[in-house]
Amino acid sequence: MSLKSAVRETLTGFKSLLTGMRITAREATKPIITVQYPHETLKMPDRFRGHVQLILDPETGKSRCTACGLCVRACPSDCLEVDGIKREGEKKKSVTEYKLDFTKCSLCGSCVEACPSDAIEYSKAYNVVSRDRDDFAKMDLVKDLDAKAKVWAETHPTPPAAPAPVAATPGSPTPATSAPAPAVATPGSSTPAKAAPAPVAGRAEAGTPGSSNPATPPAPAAANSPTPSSSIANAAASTGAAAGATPSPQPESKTT
Amino acid sequence: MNAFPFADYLVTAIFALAVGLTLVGALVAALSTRIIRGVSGLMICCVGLAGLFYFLNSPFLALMEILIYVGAVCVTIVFGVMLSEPDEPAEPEKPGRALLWGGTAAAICLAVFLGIAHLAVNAPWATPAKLTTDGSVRAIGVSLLTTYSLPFELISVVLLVAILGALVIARSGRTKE
Amino acid sequence: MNHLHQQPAIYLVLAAFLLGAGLYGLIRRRTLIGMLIAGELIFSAASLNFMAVNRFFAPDPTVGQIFVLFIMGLAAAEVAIALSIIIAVYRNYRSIHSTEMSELKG
Amino acid sequence: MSFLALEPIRVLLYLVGICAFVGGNAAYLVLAERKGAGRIQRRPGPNEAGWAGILQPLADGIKLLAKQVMVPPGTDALLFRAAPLMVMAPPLMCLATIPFGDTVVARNLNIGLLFVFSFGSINVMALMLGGWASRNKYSIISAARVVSQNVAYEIPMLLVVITLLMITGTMDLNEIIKQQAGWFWNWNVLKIWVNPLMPVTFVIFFTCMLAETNRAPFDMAEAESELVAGAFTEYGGMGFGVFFMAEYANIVVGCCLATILFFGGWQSPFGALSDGLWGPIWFLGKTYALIFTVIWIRWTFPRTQFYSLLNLSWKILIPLSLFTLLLTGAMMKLPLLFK
Repeated sequence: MSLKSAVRETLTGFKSLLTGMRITAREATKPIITVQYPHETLKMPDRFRGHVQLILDPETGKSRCTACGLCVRACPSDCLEVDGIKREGEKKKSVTEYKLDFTKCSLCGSCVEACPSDAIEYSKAYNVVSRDRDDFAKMDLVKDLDAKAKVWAETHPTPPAAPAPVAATPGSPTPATSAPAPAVATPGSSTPAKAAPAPVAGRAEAGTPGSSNPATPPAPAAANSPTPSSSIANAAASTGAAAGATPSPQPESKTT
Repeated sequence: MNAFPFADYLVTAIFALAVGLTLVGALVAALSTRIIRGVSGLMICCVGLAGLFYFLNSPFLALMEILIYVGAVCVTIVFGVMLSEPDEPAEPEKPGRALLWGGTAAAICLAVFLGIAHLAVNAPWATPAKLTTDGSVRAIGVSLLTTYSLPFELISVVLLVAILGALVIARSGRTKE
Repeated sequence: MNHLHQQPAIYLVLAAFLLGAGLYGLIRRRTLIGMLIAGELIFSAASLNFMAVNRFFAPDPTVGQIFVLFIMGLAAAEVAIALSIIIAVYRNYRSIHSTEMSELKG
Repeated sequence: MSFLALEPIRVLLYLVGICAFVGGNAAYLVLAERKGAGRIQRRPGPNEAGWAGILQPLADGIKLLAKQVMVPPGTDALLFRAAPLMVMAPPLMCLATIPFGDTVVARNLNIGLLFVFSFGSINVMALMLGGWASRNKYSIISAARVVSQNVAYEIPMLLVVITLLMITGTMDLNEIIKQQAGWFWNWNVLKIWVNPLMPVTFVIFFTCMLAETNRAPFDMAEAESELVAGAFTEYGGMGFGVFFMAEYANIVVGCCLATILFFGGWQSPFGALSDGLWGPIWFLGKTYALIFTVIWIRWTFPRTQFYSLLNLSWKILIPLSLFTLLLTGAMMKLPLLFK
């Protein structure tokens, strides 16, 4: 290494060091871009494929599912179980049982495509956690829907005459889910784990009572819920405020 | 300083600490079985010596002692220890033989120690009537560059030769492999 | 002169002790590095002696300090050389025990 | 009041103050480091404990204190326990001679500069002993790196300091500061009429300081990606905590020294307002500015490789510092020729 090249190398090296320091200084003055996870979560994009969930019809506050069974037939992994009954005064059957075995589901989406009445969709729940395997092996989608319907009913104090009693008291057609439903719909009021053994959306400890739909997890997750109408969004916000008050453990933040 | 009632005790205690560190360090350096402990002993001994140098009116030498012995010599020795892993013991000596040789060595060293200590204590030391310099750092510097400039230069040559020699010797061992 | 740290005898006896300890280590140590450490102890004994005599009995208290400085410089050089020799020996013999270096041909 | 005027009491009070200063600094510099790293990487850093993470050091400290100090089997237990104590002592000793203000100094020595360097050199020994006593490959490699790095960078650092000693003519730290009184161009770093390479000298000093304190981009001794945690791989709990504190305490000492030697210590940049309480304010302000530069550098540059680290010292810094030394000597003595 000749003296001249050594000097030149030293000078250019020093200059590059200063350039690097200038860049980091500039970056340091820009706003923060990371998401503070337990306090805020990412909004999932529209095409995000979570597990399947039943759609709540914003007009009626009920599911559009007619228990036709096409989704069951379309499913390549055999992870759906659907049952329904024909009620008085209704043309079509309505769903009473819709179980998803999420442990087998490959999120292929055949069921959503096969559905003739647009009754199912992908949920936006991306951080589904549970300590219990059964929470995923037997995801009760009807129960989630009922929880959503309860919220929907609360925000519609004067609903149309016909669907109101059905939505508010789904006791007679769905006896299985009527008892836990009120407890589910008021998060933080009673012991959520016992009342609702259904899958827990969001963090298991976050005090979100059993419901895998994104409307009942705490505030950040509520922002992710699909918003077919403003009423649902309001409902989500109101439950989110209630659920958000439950204590959530602080994450361990580490550097380096 | 005299206003402080315990000043004398404090000074004496610090002096005792320095003496104690020197003694303990020397013992550890000479007697410990593990080399790394020996180096630690040497280090403790040097810290104690630095304290003694401070009491001997030479804070400059005290700091140089720490800088050179602790910061350079001991570090180099530990480095050597790392490179040559001397802690694996060779075949142990027979106990009788060890006792014999250890006893002989201890006796010789004790004799040397007692003899020199006796000489040192009983020698007719003459305290000088008047000091010619104050022994400050400035005086040391002036002497180094006037009266003792030749040894000073020689030391630098010795150090240079030592560096080069160390490089050559350590390198030749490597190429042989 | 009633202070403990102004008694030259303490320093001189301590220096003698360092010399004794160094000698013992030099005899009894079985590894080269151990002998080196013992050698450093002897150097320290000499330094302490110089300093004590310099402080109490020398008309010019600069000379002893300069000699101790030279001792330190020599000790540093000695350690550098000795360690390089030790490392070279270790490379040849895979050991630095003084009893195992019995060959004359390197 | 007369009791406070006594020298031993005063020194004792100062030492207590220095311990508190080092402890507080070590704790909050860790936080500042993490916050700074966060800002540079555009994330907030620790922000959960207390307001904006202000209690994070407390939480970390409690966590470390609550942990058991384990001595792994096969280690040299005595040395293993002694190393953390040894590593903490030098920075505390060094700070005793650092003048924070004209009169705010525990013990001003007329060879204060030598004092700082001699005690600073113990640090290497402590890291080595800790690494060796751990009986762990990574620790030993790290210890070997610490030594070769420190030996390599001690040389240019001392050469630079000798250059400064030639200019100042004293090793008294307070005296060095007093010589830099007046406007900021009297600071040693800008005294280009004494030596046109003074800024370069400062850069050499600062680089060496980074290497001596094992800071990135020269933190080869604790390169996490290769050596786990370097010399303190086997340490847990407060043993590790003390090593960590000592690292930051060393940075504080190094930056204090750079402030004194190059930036006029407690002197204000414009000649006035450097007495009384203003002295420590200026001093700490400059010191913290340097410390934040150190943090900034750490989060800007990737770790160097070991051979380029040594090349930098032996092939660039040492010749350069020798050259500045020579130039300073020549510029100081040239006027004598024309007398």
